Amino acid sequence: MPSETTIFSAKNLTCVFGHGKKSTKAIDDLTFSIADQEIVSLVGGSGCGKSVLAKIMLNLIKPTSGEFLYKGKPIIDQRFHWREVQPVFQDPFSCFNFFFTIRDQLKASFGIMKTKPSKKEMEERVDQALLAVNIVPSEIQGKYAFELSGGQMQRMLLARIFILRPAVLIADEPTSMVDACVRASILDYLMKLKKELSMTIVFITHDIGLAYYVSDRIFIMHRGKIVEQGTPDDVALKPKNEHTMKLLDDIPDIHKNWISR
Amino acid sequence: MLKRYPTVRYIVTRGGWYFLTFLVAVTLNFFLPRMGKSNPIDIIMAKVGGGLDTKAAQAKEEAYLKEFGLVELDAQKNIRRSADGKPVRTPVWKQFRNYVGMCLRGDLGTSFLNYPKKVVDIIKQAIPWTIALQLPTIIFGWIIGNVLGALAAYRRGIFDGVFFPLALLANAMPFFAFGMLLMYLFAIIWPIFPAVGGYAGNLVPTLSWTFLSSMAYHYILPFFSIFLILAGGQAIGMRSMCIYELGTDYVKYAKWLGVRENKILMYMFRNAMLPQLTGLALSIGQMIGGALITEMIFSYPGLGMALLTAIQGNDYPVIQGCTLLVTVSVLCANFIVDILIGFLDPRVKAGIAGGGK
Amino acid sequence: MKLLLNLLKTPMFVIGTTIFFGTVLVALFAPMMYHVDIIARVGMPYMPPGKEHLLGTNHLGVDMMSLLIKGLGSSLYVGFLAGMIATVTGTLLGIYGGFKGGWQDDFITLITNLFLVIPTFVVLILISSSLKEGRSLALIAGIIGATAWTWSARAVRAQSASIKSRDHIALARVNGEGTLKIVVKQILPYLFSYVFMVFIMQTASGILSEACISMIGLGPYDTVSLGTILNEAMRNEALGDGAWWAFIPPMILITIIVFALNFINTSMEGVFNPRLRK
Amino acid sequence: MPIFEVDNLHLHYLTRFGAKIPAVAGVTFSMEKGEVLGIAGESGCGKSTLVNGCMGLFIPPLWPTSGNVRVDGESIMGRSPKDVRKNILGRKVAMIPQGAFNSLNPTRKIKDQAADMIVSHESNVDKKALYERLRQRFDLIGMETEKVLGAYPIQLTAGTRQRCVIGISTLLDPKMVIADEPTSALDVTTQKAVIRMIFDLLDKQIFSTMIFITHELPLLRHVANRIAVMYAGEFVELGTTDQVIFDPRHPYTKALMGAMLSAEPGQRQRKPVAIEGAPPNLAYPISGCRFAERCPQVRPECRVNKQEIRIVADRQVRCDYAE
Repeated sequence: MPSETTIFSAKNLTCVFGHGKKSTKAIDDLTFSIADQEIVSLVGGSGCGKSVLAKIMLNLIKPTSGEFLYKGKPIIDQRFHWREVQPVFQDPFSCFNFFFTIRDQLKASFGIMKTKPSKKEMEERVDQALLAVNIVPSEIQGKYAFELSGGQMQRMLLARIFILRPAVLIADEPTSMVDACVRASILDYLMKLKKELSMTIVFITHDIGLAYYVSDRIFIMHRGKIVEQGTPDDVALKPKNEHTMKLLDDIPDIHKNWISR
Repeated sequence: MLKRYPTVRYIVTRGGWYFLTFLVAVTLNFFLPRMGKSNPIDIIMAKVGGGLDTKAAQAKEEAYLKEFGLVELDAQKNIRRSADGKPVRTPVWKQFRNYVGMCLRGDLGTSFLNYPKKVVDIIKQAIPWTIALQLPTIIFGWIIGNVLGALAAYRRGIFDGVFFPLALLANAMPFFAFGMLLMYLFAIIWPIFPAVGGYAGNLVPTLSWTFLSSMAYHYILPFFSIFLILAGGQAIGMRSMCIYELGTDYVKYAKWLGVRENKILMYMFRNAMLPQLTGLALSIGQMIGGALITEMIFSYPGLGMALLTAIQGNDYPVIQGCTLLVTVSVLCANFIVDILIGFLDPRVKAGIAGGGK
Repeated sequence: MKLLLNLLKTPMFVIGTTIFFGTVLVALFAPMMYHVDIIARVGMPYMPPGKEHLLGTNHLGVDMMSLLIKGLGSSLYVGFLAGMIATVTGTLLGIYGGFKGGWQDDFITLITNLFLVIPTFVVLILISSSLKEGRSLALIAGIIGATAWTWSARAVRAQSASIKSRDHIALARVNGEGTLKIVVKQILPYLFSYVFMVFIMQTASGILSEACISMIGLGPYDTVSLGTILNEAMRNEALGDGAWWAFIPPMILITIIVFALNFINTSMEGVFNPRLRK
Repeated sequence: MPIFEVDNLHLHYLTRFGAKIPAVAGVTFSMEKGEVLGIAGESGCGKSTLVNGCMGLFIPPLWPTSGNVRVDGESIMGRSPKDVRKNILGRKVAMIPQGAFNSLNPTRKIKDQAADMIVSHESNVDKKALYERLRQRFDLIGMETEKVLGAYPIQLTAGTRQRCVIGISTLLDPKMVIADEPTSALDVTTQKAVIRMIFDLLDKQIFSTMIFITHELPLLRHVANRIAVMYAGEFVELGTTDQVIFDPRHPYTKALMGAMLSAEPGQRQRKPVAIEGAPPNLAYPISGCRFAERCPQVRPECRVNKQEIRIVADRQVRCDYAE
């Protein structure tokens, strides 16, 4: 039963793109719920519908049919929803406009708040958020997105979350565009967010190792359906569904015999 | 049924689309001359009603009104007039219906200036000249321009450095200005070519050797004035398309494979050509327009000259006839290019085949 | 910004802008320094260039220099106005279609493609010949602009549709920004250089179109433009009489303006589209 | 005798103002028959530049500075571009690029592109025999020959397209194949199929040795016999796969391997090692260790002394303090 402690609950959720013969079901009759302060990973190959589900959670796409509730209520006031639920996207360069400084764009995120803080407070909060992701504010002063590295940009997206302090974070493949050494630091900040702000995190990834590492629960998605869900140990080590097994089998893992010669 | 023949289906759908465009063009051809307060139709109506004209003019204009079904007729096929002698107009929708009917029948009315010559006959006389001048110029200009543009992109260096500004310059010149320049240089200052006409004035059009050679002689200047400008414009587009193609991954891969230079050049040329073909479809109207004005400059006995004479003499039936014809030919050219792209570009072709699913 | 600096380092851009602004300055300030009178017959017909009349006279004995200055102003004005109309209309429709998507986009695309294949030349002739009286310079610019918008709409639509998928637009939405603010802040800056290039091309083609319709005798009735000067010269046997000063100078002016605009456009393309760079 | 040898290779880019930017510095390795060398590194570390160098293909502004590359004992440096094209590219050293979607000419059928490749290297090829040969080869590598050869790239799926690219690249039985992230654009299932096909070719001795470039370390674990880790244009560590993955010695390698996560018991308690900062800009000369600015174990000497390759625990490491 959806209650105050259920963050998202979906019942027979379906999302169809296109119309007529060309239509595709991106999300196919999903029923699930995500509890408060949980880290849930959505894992699946490309085109499994995980990103569409993320956009539905962010209220950027409206589902075609079915019920989707946030804290037991349908999403009516989208501004209210965005105060509570915020994203981190995959490609940090595409997340920032090249025509305004990074700092200005970070400040633009105050726009969603109910009451905008004073100018001074805004500056202070931006500085704090930058320090929280280990960036000296002067380092990015007056800089534009194309002047920073991918790792720095990804941390800017996280800084945005430190500013807004939402209840829920939707992280859509936040580490797939950064190099291996930067990945670890991004994960650190996500854990820090979770701990400091007691957030609920929906983590979307194609890397089951990553999902295993961060999450409390894993949903395996395949062609718009959740084919298996459970704790990381259950899903990743004792899979029951054939799609999960196939996915696990196809992912090269350093400890397994992946390919036979 | 067409589902089983995707190619036919494609041609039919494209054809249908062009027919729709044709109807819109006919509508424009009907309504645009009726804009404005002092539009030609109203003027003619007023003239016929006022009886201020000479008898001859009156007859022509009355014939025009009847032919195009602009006024109500009585049983004797005379114009019905109201009490003050003004002709009674047919409602606009009926006028439009009559007009569309005429267009579809291929009847374009009777000329004012050369009364009672039919517009169709005037056009029939002019059209072979226009086709003879424009078809080869546009096709050759397009091909040569593309080849030169591709060479400039591939060679870069000095060839490109000299060629590119020249092509830009050609692109900046109006067709007719270049025609005037050529005429001034090679017909007036250094009179090696005739300045005007499609053949020497003292000849009668026959299939004789003298006539044909005179025709060829008169052909040269108008040909080059259209050809060079057109080729310049095409070369610029082709050059940038080719530079783009040279940077693509498949060219890089072919180089890695050690594929021969001339093969890579062929890849580049062919793939840059396809968007140029689309470009041709879009710019063919402009080319024909420019070429028509060049015909006017050289008093070439084609459609351009007929149009100019008609504009100067307020010969509305001819103007409307010419514009309709130009529109139809531009639409046809577009249609052909469209179908051609469908066959030449596998990306479009795959789309055609996939559309049948 | 950086790109602007890059532009200023491109010789093509510098040459183009210098020539273009040179002609604009002449059109604006020459009338103050040179007595321009396009009605007075100051000499004999077709007087060759000389001390008294720098560029000779036309078939009526009007000073060519005056005509050229006036004509240059008119042509630039027509080009600018037509370019403005075509660009603004096209950009608005293109952004709306590209950003909105759905049936609105399909409809705009259909209309654009439809009018794209109907030759503008024909539409120009039809409208111009129906407006026998009151064909002012501004009206002609309006007509040209109204026939040329399709091209800019198509170009801008393609661009805005590709920008639409960028994530900063989604981020702006979750920041609570409205559609108008998103278009102004997140899309327009990206399109700006592109729209500017479209504007330059439309201005150039506006100048050429004006010259074309003036050449067939459908030009403005109330003033002279470079096109009408050429038309007059053509009709009054300037070529046959060898009066080169009656048609070569306006021809050069048209060519040089359009050439400069083309130059600016090509250099901008080179800077904004890195693939074309060497 | 090793099949492929790279000897102290230095490459640079020439800027428009005549400045030389070093891109690859002092790379040395050699490869035996049947061996797969994996090269790992972040984007922009010079992997792709090294590839061009290994093929003898120098497209301006890339130029060789010094060093040598030998295939079968025969040097491929300092030859004329025409010679390189005809006798080396595709014949001795072949390339499998990443992103096969754009690597094939969209307006040419697969069989014609494959034919172009053969015709460019051999004179007097009979057309009929040529297509027969293509058919046999595509049958051998387990493709749906009839369907694939007559198709345009757009009609094929991403995986098939990549397998076609592999088929075309290896048509002339090259000695050496360089695969530059050949599976990065594919999903995991297709990736496995493509890798399987590459191994199949290696086992059938269609080519004898391979360099496999990727930033996906778990994949490298299964593909490569030896792994070279590249940082800022240099090899920082070169050893067997097990050595590099399970027992890294260079601080940078340690960081790379530390950030790798896998689904296995106990992983959740481990803390990945994070390295902040960005690689150095090679346009400015660097006197000391190139990794010094980001190294967690940096010492003052590191910023001054140039690090050279030395042998630590049976593998090459470019760090004076590695143990």
